[in-house]
Amino acid sequence: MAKPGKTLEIRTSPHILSGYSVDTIMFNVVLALLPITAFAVFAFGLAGLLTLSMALASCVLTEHLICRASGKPTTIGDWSVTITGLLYGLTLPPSLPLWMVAVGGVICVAMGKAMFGGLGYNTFNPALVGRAVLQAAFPVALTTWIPSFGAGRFSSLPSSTLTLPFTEPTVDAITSATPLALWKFSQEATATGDLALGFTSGSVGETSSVLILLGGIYLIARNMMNWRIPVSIFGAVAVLSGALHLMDPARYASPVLMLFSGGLMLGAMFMATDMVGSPMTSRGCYLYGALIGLVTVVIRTWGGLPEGVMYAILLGNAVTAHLDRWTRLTVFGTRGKEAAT
Amino acid sequence: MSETELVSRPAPPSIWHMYRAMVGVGIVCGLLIVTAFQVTRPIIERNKAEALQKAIFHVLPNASTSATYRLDESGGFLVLEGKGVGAELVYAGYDDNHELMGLAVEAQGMGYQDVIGVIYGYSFAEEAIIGIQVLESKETPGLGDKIESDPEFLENFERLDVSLRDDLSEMANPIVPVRHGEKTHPWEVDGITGATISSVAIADILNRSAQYWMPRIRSHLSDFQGDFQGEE
Amino acid sequence: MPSESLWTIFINASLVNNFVLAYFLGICPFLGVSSKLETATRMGGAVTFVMLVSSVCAFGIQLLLVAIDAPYLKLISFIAVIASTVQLVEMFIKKVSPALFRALGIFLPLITTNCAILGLALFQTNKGYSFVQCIVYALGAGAGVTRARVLMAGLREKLELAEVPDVTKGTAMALMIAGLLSVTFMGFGGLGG
Amino acid sequence: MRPMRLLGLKTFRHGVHPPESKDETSGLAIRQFPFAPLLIVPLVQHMGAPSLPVVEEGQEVHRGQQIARADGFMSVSMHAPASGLVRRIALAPSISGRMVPAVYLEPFPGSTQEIEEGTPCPLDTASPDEIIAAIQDAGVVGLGGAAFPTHVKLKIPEGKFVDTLIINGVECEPFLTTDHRVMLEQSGDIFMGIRYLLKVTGAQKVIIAVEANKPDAAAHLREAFPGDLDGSVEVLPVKYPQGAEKMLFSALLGREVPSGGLPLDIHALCCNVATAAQIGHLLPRGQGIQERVITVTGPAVKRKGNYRIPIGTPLRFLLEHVGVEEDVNRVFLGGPMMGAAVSSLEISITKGTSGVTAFTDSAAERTHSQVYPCIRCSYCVDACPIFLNPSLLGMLAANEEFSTMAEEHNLMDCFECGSCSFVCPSHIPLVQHFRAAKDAVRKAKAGAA
Amino acid sequence: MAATSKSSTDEFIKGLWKENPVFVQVLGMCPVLAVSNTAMNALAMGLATAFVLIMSNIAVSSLRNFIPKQVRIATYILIIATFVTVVDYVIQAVSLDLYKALGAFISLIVVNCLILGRAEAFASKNTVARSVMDGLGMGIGFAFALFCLGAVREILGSGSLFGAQLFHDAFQDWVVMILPSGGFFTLAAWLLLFNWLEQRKERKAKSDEATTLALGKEAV
Repeated sequence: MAKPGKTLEIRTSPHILSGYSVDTIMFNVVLALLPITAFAVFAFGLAGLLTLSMALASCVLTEHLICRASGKPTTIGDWSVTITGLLYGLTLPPSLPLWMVAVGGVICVAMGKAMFGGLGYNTFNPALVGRAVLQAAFPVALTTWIPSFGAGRFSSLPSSTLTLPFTEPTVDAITSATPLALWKFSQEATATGDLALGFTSGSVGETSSVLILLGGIYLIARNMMNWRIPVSIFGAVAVLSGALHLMDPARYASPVLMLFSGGLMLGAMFMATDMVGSPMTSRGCYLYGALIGLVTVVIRTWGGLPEGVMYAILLGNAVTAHLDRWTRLTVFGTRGKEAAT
Repeated sequence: MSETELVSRPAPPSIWHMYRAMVGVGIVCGLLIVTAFQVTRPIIERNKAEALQKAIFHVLPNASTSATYRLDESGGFLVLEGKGVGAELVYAGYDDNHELMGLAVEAQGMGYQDVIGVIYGYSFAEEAIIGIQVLESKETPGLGDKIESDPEFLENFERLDVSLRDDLSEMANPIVPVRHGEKTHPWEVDGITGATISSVAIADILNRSAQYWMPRIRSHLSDFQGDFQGEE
Repeated sequence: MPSESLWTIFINASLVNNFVLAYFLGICPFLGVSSKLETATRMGGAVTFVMLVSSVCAFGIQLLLVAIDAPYLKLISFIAVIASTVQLVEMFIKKVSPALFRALGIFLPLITTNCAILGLALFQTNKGYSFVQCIVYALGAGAGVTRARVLMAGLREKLELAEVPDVTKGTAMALMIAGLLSVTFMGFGGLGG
Repeated sequence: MRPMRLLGLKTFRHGVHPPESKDETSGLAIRQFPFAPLLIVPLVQHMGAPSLPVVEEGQEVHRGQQIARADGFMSVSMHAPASGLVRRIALAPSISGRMVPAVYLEPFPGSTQEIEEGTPCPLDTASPDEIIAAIQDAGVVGLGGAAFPTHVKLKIPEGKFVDTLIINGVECEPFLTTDHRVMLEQSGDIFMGIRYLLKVTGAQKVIIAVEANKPDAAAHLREAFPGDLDGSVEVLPVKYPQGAEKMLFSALLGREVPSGGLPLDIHALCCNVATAAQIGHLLPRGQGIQERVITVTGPAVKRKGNYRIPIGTPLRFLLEHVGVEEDVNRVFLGGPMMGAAVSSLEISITKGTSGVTAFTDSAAERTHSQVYPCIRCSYCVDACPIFLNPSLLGMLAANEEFSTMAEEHNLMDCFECGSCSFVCPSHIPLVQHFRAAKDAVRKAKAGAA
Repeated sequence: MAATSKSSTDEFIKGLWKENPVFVQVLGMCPVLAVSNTAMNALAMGLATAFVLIMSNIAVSSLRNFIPKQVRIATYILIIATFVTVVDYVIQAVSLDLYKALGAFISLIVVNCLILGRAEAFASKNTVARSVMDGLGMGIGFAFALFCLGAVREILGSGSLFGAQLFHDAFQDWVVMILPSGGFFTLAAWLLLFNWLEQRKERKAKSDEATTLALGKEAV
């Protein structure tokens, strides 16, 4: 009989783990984003493909180089920067000059993530940090859209895509307004079917609401996403815009348009739910979602910009710490005590 | 200083010392301020007047002299004498032959970021706005601030119709903003793509101001025709 | 007389043209002390209160200065009035509500050199606001300052537990966050229109 | 507060679902385990003062004979697990890593190993105090794992009362099937034990809690439930840590044990099902605990099963007897969620040992060894059965802010169930952090006092 | 007092670099961030502040024995406000456009903590000569820092420096740099640079020390 126990390993309990690991979660988010990415390439052709590739490449490379520079092992293996790169790419206008895409990618990772201490401490969603700073830097380029499903999209590029670095892009002859801009500036509603399936103009990956929903549902089913956040965002947006629409249908957009247009779907499903920047308690998540929904509707309805999801989520990220504090759970057995003191 | 502390502890400085210090310093400071004010005042006032004149001539291209009028309680216009604090002012522009070319009017309203202030020129002959200059704006650089520089946008104001109804009670057509490239009427303002809010704001500011001023000005046209010759 | 509605003034002062994030007024205390939430909230309250009081005072002074035609005394009288207002407020609170004094007291002297207060007085005069407009402006500005502080406090508290790289620790990090907040608040642009 | 329900079954909020891994042993009947050539009976098998030996080196003892007596109230008796010779009374290694006094007993190879009977404690005539004394004499401690002297728990102070007795047959720890088999095979002892417990505590009602993954046990107990007892058998959903006292009270009664308080504060008392069975078995016979049922299982164990094992059996003998894989490198006393890893196989089985699980590296669940930073996924917040924020506590612990953890974030309420570490996708050793932090806080408090 | 002449040069030097009011002490942030959107504005603001700083240092240090402790802060504020008012009118007289660009921030020099700080911490305790040197150093250091910020913001934000176009017409302006957030980012970037330099120096000093130690040991 063997003599067991020559090399016993001592660890403290528990000795088994659930099997989820940071990299598995992150990888699954990437999986959930793949159909959206594929559709984006299908809808915007070469421009979409190049934008996404450049976004991804610049983010991953920046992360790698920063890790190298600070003498730490590279962290691109945990897939988190891949998500950042993909999400960032998906929020960009397809005709954006590639050099701007690259600049934004560096901003995403350097300013949104590395500066705060890397994964786990990136208080603001890195993809949105990059996107927001880029929009502040190049407001015109970031609000110029091309129509989806253009005829020659697989053979030619919008003239702006290959603009030389640091030079101003020439605006293409064929630009197209997003559904939200159409509503905001000329009160034109886009057909619901087009909105849901993504036959509209907009950012590379925000157009197909159906695929975004499917990706989100996959993650929710695998418990890799907090369903409360998208649900309360959608709820808040639907209720608010619904009430406004009922009051004055000509002035205020219908809830359907609000829900299925712009970056709301993508933002609510994949960016507001970024674990690092969202609250930890369930009640906190509901409040967080409601706040994002409210701010989105306010900016879209009364603000200067047609779209406000990005700012709403960044604001949500900023108040997360407070939400966590206010919605702290009552520790088991302290209910009576707190009432007494 | 520790030395002062040692001294001051047992016997704090008398009230007299404090008064002396405060009043002394106060008098010197007051003298300094008033001197600076007196020395610079004429220069500043000249600068301001020059800047205003430049703006008036900019929006009334054919004018070479100008005069300031204020709206009287009676509804008529009088030449401004002294300071125009609290009064509602318009500036009349005259050409080399002392012919009245038009009026320059200041207007302001809310833009994208903050208040936008403009001055625009009104031509009696054309019954239209013939020039505009932004005096004050914090619009987004590169986007909203195109209202100051975008040539296509500024073309709107080479001849923007503000004609009145026959009874001079109100404007025939309000100034309305339209989307870029959709201007069909002379009273429409062709917007700037990507800077919609700012261009709409300009149209609104002009509309509000014109709605207020045009009937008043037209009904007292003769007030500006006086034999007054504007200053160069 | 500016025709802005009270609501516009409030939204602009508190969101669009936030004193801290768009005008950089009161940056020093914003960067310096706001790492504890409770302090941030109280300090915000104190600033708002002083803003309100000094806004009213500044309105009165401006009337007086116009009446005696002495615009050159504006700055000197504003700063003198703000400094003494803070002193008076401090004494008043100490007398009336010791509890409130304990909560706000230590912050009050610091507020004298807070440029947001003087900035408010100067801006409202430049804009030529009426009395009611001034009050709303002060409230909006105070709300904006408080909001910026509270957000900053939460973020910094969170970052205290983070493994922030050595190079970015401290003021540089606070400035970056302020910049990001400022970008975020840009989203509210046009709300006041 | 109303108890929470899940699919119609009462349960507590939060918790986790580790793989149960009970199928391989739950159907195996309890078997008697042979005597090791040398039994090492530690004199510290319970929380409290070590028992005082009443035998001498070289003395012959009978199986069941008292070999050590209680040292004060917070202590219990010890009984000889076999008839044999006391070789020596000396220090022996224990699970905590400390050396503790122990009786080295060499069983007589040819002995019939009959158990010596003492003075019975009849249910009908004995007073509550006499029963409590008898329980102490029988050496009964909580067999669920805590090994808290049972008689101490049963001694109800003046002014307090108990209305409900809960018999804990939940056994939520993965792999273990001890209680499951005891409920199936010793229901008579269990109900006898319940009668003793009801008499001592004065409770009117008894609830036997069984997790839904043991339907046969629940059905059997329901069938055997004596008609004269007021109570029921409740089936609870499968969820970890359903078997923790606090979770049970909250699930069954909707009452929360106050932070820092005792179950008595909510008029309830909880007793493990195996403990009840031991009481019901030992007291009428006047015997003491000299063996207990233990599940020996885990991927590395060849002949898994539920064995009745003499107290003091060395772990090495036990594992050699059941056969283990050669590359076994993790052995736990208890289950994988709360069990303690052993550093040496020279320690022996005690009364608190409810199971022995052994893993090899290849079979170990801990496949991801890389620790990531906390990504605030909130899995741990949703898992913690007492509503702490383990993520925040973990970060505070990393910064050594122990006093903040205790004062502002209720660190001391953590009972180390391991749910947070189990779900953590970043593999942060949260429970380990919390143990260290709690130690530090206790030390600081002791230093201050 | 033999060291006075040498140390007064030091007073001047320290403000430029080692105790730079912006990059090291992080004082007077309000104007630093608000009017540094172009190099011209920044430089004008910097010089205006420097002027007020020097003048108030002179005034405070020469009156330091005349002003009782109890009323010193009030007096200092009075002095500073006076000089600020003077500067305000001078700038208005020189250029209305510049005055418009700087706006109320000139008046806000009054509450710049740098000026009151120097008056209280330095000028009230030192001779006029030393105070002038201190004011010069701090003032020029402040103006220099403002210029650094303004230059970066203007070059990136408008593609020009002091209004002169630097690049080809097609240069894409980084609008964010002229926006408020750009002020925060640029200053943060400068601070990062300074931190990094400082840390590198420290590391180097440490490793040097270690080598000397090691060498010393070897020698023994």
